[in-house]
Amino acid sequence: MKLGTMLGDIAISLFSRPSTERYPFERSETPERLRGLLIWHPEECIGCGLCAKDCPAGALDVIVLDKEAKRYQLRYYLDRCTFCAQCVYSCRQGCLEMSNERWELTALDRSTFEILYGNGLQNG
Amino acid sequence: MGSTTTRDVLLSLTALLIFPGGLFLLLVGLAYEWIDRKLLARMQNRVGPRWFQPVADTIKLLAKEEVIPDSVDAGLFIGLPIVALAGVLTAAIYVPFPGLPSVFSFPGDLIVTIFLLSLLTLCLGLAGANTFDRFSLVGATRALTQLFAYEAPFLLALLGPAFVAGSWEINEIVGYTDGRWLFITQPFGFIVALIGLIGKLEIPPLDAPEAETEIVAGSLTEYSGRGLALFHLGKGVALVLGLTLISAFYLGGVATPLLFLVKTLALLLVIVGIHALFTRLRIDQTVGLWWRYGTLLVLVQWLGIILWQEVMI
Amino acid sequence: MKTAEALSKARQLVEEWEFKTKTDRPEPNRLDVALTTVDDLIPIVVGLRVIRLGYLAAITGVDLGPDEGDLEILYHFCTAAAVITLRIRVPRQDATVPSLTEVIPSAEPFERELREMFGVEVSGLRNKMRLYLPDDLPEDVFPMRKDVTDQEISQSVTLQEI
Amino acid sequence: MSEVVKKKSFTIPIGPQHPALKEPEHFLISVDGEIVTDAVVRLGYAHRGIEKAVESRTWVQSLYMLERICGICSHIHAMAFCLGVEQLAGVEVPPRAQAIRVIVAEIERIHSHLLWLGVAAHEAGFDTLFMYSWRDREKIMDLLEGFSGNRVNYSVNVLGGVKFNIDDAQETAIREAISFLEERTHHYLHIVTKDAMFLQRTRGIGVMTRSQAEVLGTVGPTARASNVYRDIRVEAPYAVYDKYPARIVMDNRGDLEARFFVRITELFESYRLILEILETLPDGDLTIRMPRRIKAGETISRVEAPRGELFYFIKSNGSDTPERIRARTPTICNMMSVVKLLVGHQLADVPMILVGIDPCFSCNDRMVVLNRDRKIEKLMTWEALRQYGIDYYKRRSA
Repeated sequence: MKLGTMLGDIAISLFSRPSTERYPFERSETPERLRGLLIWHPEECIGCGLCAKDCPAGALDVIVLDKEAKRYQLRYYLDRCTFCAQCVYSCRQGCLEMSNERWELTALDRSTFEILYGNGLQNG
Repeated sequence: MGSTTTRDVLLSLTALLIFPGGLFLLLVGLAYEWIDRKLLARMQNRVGPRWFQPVADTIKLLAKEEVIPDSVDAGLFIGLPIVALAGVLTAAIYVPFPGLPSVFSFPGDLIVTIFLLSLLTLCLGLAGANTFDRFSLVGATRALTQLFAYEAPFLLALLGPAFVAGSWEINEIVGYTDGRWLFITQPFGFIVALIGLIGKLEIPPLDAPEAETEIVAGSLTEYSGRGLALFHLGKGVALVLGLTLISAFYLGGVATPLLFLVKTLALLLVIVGIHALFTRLRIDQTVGLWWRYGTLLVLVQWLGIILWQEVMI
Repeated sequence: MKTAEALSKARQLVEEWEFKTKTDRPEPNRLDVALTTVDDLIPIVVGLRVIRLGYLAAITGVDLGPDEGDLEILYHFCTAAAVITLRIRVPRQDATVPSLTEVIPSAEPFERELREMFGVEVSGLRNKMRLYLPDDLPEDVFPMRKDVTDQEISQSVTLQEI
Repeated sequence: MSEVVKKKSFTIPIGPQHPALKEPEHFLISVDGEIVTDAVVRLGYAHRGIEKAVESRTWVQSLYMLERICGICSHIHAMAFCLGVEQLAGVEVPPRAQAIRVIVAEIERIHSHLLWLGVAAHEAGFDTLFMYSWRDREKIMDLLEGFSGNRVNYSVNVLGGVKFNIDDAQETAIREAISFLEERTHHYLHIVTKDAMFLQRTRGIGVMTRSQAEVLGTVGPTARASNVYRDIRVEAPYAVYDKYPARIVMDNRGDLEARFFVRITELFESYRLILEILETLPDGDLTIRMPRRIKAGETISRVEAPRGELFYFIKSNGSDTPERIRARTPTICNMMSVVKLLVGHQLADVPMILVGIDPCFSCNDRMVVLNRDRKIEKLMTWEALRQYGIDYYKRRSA
């Protein structure tokens, strides 16, 4: 039975930097595998639609423009996405990836959450 | 005092409203609240609030709409916070401030001061009992139970210095203790007075009356706007007054502003340390602590003082 | 008690007794006992308790669909890796099973869940208060039945009734 | 007589919104002064209808749905589901994937127990311990973020394996974090077993004897603190627990102190297991191909979640959607013990006893109404809600 078993901790903390990160002013480095915004690379896409089929949140739509010319579009509903990366796993062509740089995705305008990949304007 | 002149009235009003009572004290109270929160945060390896946070909180609360519940006595609901704050502010005019003797004094003002400080807790209890909210009711019961537990030992602990000074007037006691570090000769009294202050202000570990995880905010659960702000201000002022009294009585007086700052802040550091280190006591444990150990310690102290005086004189 | 021992003991119990049961071993660590009548449930559970075999891990309701017209209620008892499952089939219309709470007090939450989700009347259950479902859901909507759709549930809840 | 007593009793509502509860759940506590005379629990405030919802989703989608039953023990839910479905499909998952699953499960256990330690300390009014244990939990969160990319709901599992590999960098990070945490855990164990003030709030409080624990059907650390031999990792080893056996941690005191002791000691067990598996991590593939349609059949998958036994009953009808999935979470088993234990204790002990079982209400409430297709007019705008409130009070006062 002792009193004040955390005395050492509080004494050290009193004279050291707080461990809190002052977020908007300082950002720690994001890990390489961070799952942020989904990015689509259309070059390899065969339009199989597995990504959309497996998506648990219904956040993906594959739009077939021209099957012969292999022209597809991918509609990505960012506000539905749960960032589970099942689509990245399901894609056999490896044309989906999740960015580890673009992760601060909040916005005031809901319309910015609907991203249409492959309409010429890259990244919505 | 002699005949009252305009100048006297003005001086008294200044003393009551601006310095050392009133505004000045409120600001010091807020500053000490900030130091309290900041120190606690740093001890817990957090950043803590910025310096204006308590002021901002108070302004925000004062500006908010006061929601008065259906079942309460509206007069009491609004009046109690005012009485509580008025009580502690009145107590302030009997307490000496850095370099200055107290504004008013009369023989026996120590008892009045302690009573006025208790008025805060009493108002808290009444405020809780006034509302029909269950958390408030439990909080009020606990606040009053705690009041009865610590009040007697706390009073006895503050009377120790008065006894050796041979006076019940704060100014005279302070005059006697100036330069005499009574906490060396009356260590038990000092400890009981300090812990009594923690209990009075319901600072953890003696915060059973407002234990957040059990009864939300205790008797203040129904208070939202101005009333809550006034109670908080009252507690801030009571903290400063308590620290001043204990430093003046036990730590060799607060003759200069520097001494005042150093001594009260050192005491505050100890209080925050206790806050950080200890688990909240249940109300039965609090009462047990006071009546089993607190009172006993003070009584032993008193016995020592009496014996010592008998031997010396 | 080891897995194999538990399984053989349980098997012995149901085979020696006079209950009309059908046992099955779908997986090496499992023993399925299909009861033919609801009345056998309590005696078998008591029997399992007497030989201190397992604890009630869960009660699962399975709706076999309107075509079959039956509900299946599964009582899972676990010992080490062994799972002994008692299966009862009751008709969807006025489904009733006896309550286990007299024998196993911890069955109460499972039975309350079964009652409100599948509409299985549990006779002998003392506390019939709703455990999960909101109070404003009508008493005759059982969300876990196959023929109840999401739309039906959301339409039956009205905000005005709060 | 009982009618008279009932009328006199003073009830205190704990929840659905209360500072002691981090999730919504309703307890109605009847007190006599400070002593609790009765307790009633009402669940269902966090119901999302997951068991119903998975019946209309594919097996792959169900995995993520089930992972979201609980935010803290998300991996173990997904793992229980995967193990069950793989068994149904008759697929042998590569050993490396199984090992990684177990490593993540143990990391999750550390995460959960540290989180619980903080919450329990907070309930006792010991905020300093709360802050420190959560600060150290951050190391685990960083580890999981670095490994999988998400801090919660890591989605490590896929049907047929795992998504992420443990490479050298991850291994170093895990070892570093564990050596730091091991030292801190010794410190925390010292605090919860030695600090006199803290022991005042835990020792001899909420005592549950072994026979009580068995009758009330408790599972997990709560049962083990009452000396019940119940740990699925030991009793029915799944994944790679047969190759890396876990040691069971038990205590015979059955009070809150014992629950602290058991959970914190289990942390050491988790550290040891992780290091041991890392040492001999088998090589090989991470995944194996899974069929989209799962063979018809039933299976039972039991795993040891941080809070106790997690029980999954999975039934397939041969199509690409599950026929029925039953998830019995550990909290529901332990919840009834709380209601029984509270009686006779002080009101101040209520939050402590409640948190002593490490309740997870989200786990508890997984079923019921999913309002996915609720019509738009049912969704109230702010104005409508305000008007509704005004009308409601008008009606009440009238």
